[in-house]
Amino acid sequence: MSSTLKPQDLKVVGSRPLRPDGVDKVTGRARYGADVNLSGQLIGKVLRSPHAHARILAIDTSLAEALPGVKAVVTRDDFPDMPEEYAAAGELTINYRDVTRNMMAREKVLYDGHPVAAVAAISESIARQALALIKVDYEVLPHVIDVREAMRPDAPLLHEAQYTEGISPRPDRPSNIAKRIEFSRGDVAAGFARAEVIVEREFNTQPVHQGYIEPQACLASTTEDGQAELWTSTQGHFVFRAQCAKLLAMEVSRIRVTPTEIGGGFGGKNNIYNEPLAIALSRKSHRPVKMVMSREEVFRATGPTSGGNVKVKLGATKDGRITAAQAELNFQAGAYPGSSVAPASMCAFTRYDLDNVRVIGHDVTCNRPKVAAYRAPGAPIAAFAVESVIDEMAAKLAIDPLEFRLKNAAREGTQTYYGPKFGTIGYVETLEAARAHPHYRAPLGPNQGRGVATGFWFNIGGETSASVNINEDGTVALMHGTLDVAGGSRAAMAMMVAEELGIAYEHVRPIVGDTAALGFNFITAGSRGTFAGGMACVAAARQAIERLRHRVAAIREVPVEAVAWQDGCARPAEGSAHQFAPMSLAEIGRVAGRTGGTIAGHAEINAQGAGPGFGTHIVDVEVDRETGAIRVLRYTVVQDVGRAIHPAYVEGQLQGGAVQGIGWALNEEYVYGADGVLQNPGFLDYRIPVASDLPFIDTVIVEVPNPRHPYGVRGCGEVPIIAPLAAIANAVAQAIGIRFFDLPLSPPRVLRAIAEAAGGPA
Amino acid sequence: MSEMRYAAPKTLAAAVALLAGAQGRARVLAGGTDLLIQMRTGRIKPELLIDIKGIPGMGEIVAERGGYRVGAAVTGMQLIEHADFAKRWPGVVDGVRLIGSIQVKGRATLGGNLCNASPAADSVPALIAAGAVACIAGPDGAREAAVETVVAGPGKTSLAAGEIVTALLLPPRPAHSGDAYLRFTPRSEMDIAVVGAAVNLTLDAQGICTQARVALGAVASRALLVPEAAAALIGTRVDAGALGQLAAAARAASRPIDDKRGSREFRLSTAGVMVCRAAEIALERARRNDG
Amino acid sequence: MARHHVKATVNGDAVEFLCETGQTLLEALRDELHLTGTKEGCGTGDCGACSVMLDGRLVCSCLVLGVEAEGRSIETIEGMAVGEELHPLQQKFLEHAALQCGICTPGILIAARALLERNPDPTESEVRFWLAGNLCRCTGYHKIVEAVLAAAREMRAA
Amino acid sequence: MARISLSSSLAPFTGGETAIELDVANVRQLFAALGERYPELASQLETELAVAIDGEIYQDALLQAIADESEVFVFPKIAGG
Repeated sequence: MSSTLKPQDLKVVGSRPLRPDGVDKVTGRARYGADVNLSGQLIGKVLRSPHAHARILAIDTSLAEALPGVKAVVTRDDFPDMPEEYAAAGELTINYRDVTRNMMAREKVLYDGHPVAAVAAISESIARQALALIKVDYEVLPHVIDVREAMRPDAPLLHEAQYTEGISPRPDRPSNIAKRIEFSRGDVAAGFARAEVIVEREFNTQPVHQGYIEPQACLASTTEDGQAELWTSTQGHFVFRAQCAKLLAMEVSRIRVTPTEIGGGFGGKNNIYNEPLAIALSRKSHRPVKMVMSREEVFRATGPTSGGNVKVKLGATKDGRITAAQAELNFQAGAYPGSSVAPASMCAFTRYDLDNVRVIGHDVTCNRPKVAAYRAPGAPIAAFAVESVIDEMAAKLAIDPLEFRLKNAAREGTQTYYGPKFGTIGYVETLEAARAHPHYRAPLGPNQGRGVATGFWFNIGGETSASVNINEDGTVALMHGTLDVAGGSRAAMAMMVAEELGIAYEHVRPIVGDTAALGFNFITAGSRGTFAGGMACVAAARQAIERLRHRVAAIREVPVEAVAWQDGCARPAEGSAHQFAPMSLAEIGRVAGRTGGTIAGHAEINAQGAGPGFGTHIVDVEVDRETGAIRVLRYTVVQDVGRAIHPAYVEGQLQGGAVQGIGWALNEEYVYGADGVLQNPGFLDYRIPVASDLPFIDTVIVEVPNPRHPYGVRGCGEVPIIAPLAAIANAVAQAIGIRFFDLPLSPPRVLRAIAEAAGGPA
Repeated sequence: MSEMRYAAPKTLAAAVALLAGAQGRARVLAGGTDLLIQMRTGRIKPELLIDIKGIPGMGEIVAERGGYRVGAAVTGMQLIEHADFAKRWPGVVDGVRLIGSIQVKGRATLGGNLCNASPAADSVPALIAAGAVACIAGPDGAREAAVETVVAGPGKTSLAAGEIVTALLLPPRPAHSGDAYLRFTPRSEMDIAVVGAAVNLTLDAQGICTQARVALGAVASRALLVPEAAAALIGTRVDAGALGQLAAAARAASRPIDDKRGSREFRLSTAGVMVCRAAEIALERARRNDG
Repeated sequence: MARHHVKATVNGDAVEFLCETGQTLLEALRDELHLTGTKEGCGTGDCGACSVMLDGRLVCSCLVLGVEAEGRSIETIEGMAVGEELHPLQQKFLEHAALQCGICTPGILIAARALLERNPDPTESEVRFWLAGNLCRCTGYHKIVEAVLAAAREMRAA
Repeated sequence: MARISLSSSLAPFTGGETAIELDVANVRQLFAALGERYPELASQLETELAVAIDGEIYQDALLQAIADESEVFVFPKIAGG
């Protein structure tokens, strides 16, 4: 499908109607994971490891099972072991051997919070008492939290049989380094030899949590004939079904997953946690089992994103042309391999047109929760390092930082170092829009500084299904299977379908179908929702239109070529000899049943042709030199989204993503004690931004349409979180003349640096 | 595990009797904003909760002895909304304003903030600087104690078995007095104080500081009254020189720890900064306040 | 376990429920009274998703015991719209795209209404500080603050 | 013959080879040919790799046609949060 329509042709796309899920959400009607209940349901709770690393010697559940009100207990023994088997499931390829162990520990616990048993009881308090009665004998082992320490040859090993992949010949000693990847292009050594200025720096970032406000919650109900129903808060109900079927050795057809409203995900709800446990407990107890995580469980046991150690070396000529770029990215994967180091390595320098590049990535296991995706997984970590060095290089060359980026910017036809040549992209357009923005020239006060940084994300397509059913009154029931994870894609899809059919948005009612209602859909991730979902909905609408034309041709007894679809009506085609009275969608709907049956359009696609997204951010900060406190004074996000189907919801993505990046830059971090136990598993000490920390976030939507999408959509959800880390660090550097290489920029760190720069202890 | 009971006595005597009778297995429930969290995390497992909010006077703010009697179960929002109290003791209100969110302040009480005995409690340094006195009732009758003597250490008070804090007494206020409380937190709201500083001072007609009390929070195992810091202000115009002495005295008195909320060195340096900024606000308020 | 029999008023209706001493008002509302519009985000008073009015005071229902509700009056999100009529805040949140996932929305609406009842003309800064106890991870607060200010304008004009 | 470029990240599995010419008509045939030529790569092919054919990225598109003289780039699959 290619982009044919111009903005001026559009009636619905580009407008700002109200979201179909809105009224339910402002009245408290909307049902989230924890809001679903069944009669007779039990409450399930998980016993978690108090140790960062330990061998499980024995688990005794007899006392818990004997407690009145306890209906089922499950441990590792209730789940089949899984061999090494890789599958695409969400952010990255997963290995079922690891997935089943992360769901329920087998030989060892690998992090504080690792599940070791689960119970189902008639009340929450009884379930809690039951957990206290389960005896687990541990042999506590030395642990490792920090990625650099985990890479040392003498570090405690999480996986005795893990040999670093991607090195030939295969190493002879096991290692916490699960994988080494390398991307290179050209001759880096020659590039650095030609460089007149070289900047080389090392950066560290902390793991941060997606911080969705709704803890994971699910409800499972199984039957004696082996069927299971699951209600859960997820970014991908089809992928959850596939994983539950695998881990529980069930046929896919026996599991029906109904997605609830999701209270935020950002990548953190791509992966199963309690779902298979709830089904297993329900199978054992013959009762529905509801499992809701506490906030503490969310922090201790669900995926943060990686912390990273990144080394960057950049060379340039005095006139501002980059001659060579090199980086090493070392990412925490947590307890099991599979961090986002690969995509991070692939987009580290991809905003630039470079002849000589070398990027090495290491995926490193350590005693933390297995990382999960978080909005442009890995890219913010890489961009923090690279965009900081780009900024420092521009300063050394005395070139305006946007100008320096423009001199080296990737454009259409630029050969990336990870794969394809770029098609139509809008990076330069975002840089120019930022340079032209009044914010970029506004005056600054003392201790204030301005920083810029840019971000790139690939965006993806993937498997997507949709149905467009023409109702008997001419209204439309739209069912799609790519979840609306709250960005407003339900509205966007209804808008595209209304545009195609030439009817009002209000006449299209979109709903998300469960796993029994539609063909397979990939998770909502990679900024694919409106892109791929839209492609499927448009294809389904176009199929419906074809069927409408054929039906009208039959009713009016004219050849189908004589029937055109326009403004919600079947009309005589322009210049056709066959004239007939036009039929509106309502008229067709009314007679459809009596003229061959109801009319629908369907699409089951694997969307290709995703368009890369680029963004440029400008931020002003003020630093309190006496306390190290950083205040964000002004923030502007400029991003190419291809086309904004619903501009207000696109702005919401840009603002929300930027603020998540601000939290990452300033205060968010995990604090582990020497015992490897997480010390801040709550919103009091894991500090996400609050309303009073922030200014308004200005947005500039740039539209360089993606030629492969019928409306030019690229996707927009992930790019906005990439630039803030470096943009803020660059602004602080301008404000106080000190560059920071470690996040978060928390007041103690900033104050110490200020004191050291002044030549004294803080 | 024995089940937890709940009692809402209507008289102080009944409450004291219940508390004394429970041999330490009971907890007093006022606002509950700390207690419920400690129960949820399993840090405490009381067998009996004694809700004191129904006891007459516990939730009232009354003028008394030229100052105020603030019931132990008075909530943060009640105090913030009491226009005349806020005029007299803006620094105490500064402290109360910083206790959690609006939601938390709708429940959190002054008595609770004191008896929870957190070194970082925001209202406590301000109350100490104000010279507030705690009214205490117990099996052996009633007594009064300076607020700075009530907290013994993290989570520990000097209250005897069966004793309950019933009210806080704020003394009369001379003209040209002003107080202020400032704290440092990483975010603008919703954090626990990394450092808290309260200054209460009185000026004479010439603008010389005649009386002062300075208290610090989160820099030791409990909120500290720092006479040396007050001495740095008394007899001065609270000018740059005095503020320098004040900061030095505050840092000298601080015995902070390293924890997840801040390093020792950070607390030491920030204590000096916060106490000076608080003194400047208190000074401005004292100048404007003609009694 | 022996449970307390509690009588209270919720959104104007007399209600009764049973609860254990340790159960919170939030659990009573959601599990006993089946009013699931009030959400649990943290259970420790740090996120504000469980905000309700208790005798006219904005509180976190996760920090109130169910048994403490005896004889009290509670207002939740379910009581905010009057019949057909959405509260101006609810309407402005829709019009200004001030919600995404919506899990924080009930708590923010209850908190914002409490603000406008005592301060009909708040500044941007007053709105931000009043709502500091209500975490939102989706929106960056921009459109929420705009919607509250817009609702205040409309309510003043009405 | 299509001109096939392998991402440098695959070099450890191909004995360092990153540029070859293959006579393949679609992605499935491409993967089959690569699997035969580089056994160490076989396990990754269908689950972990994407291809760009004349600049267009395809993931999980085994039947996508590859024209003679096409420029094909093979690299790790991309997802997101």
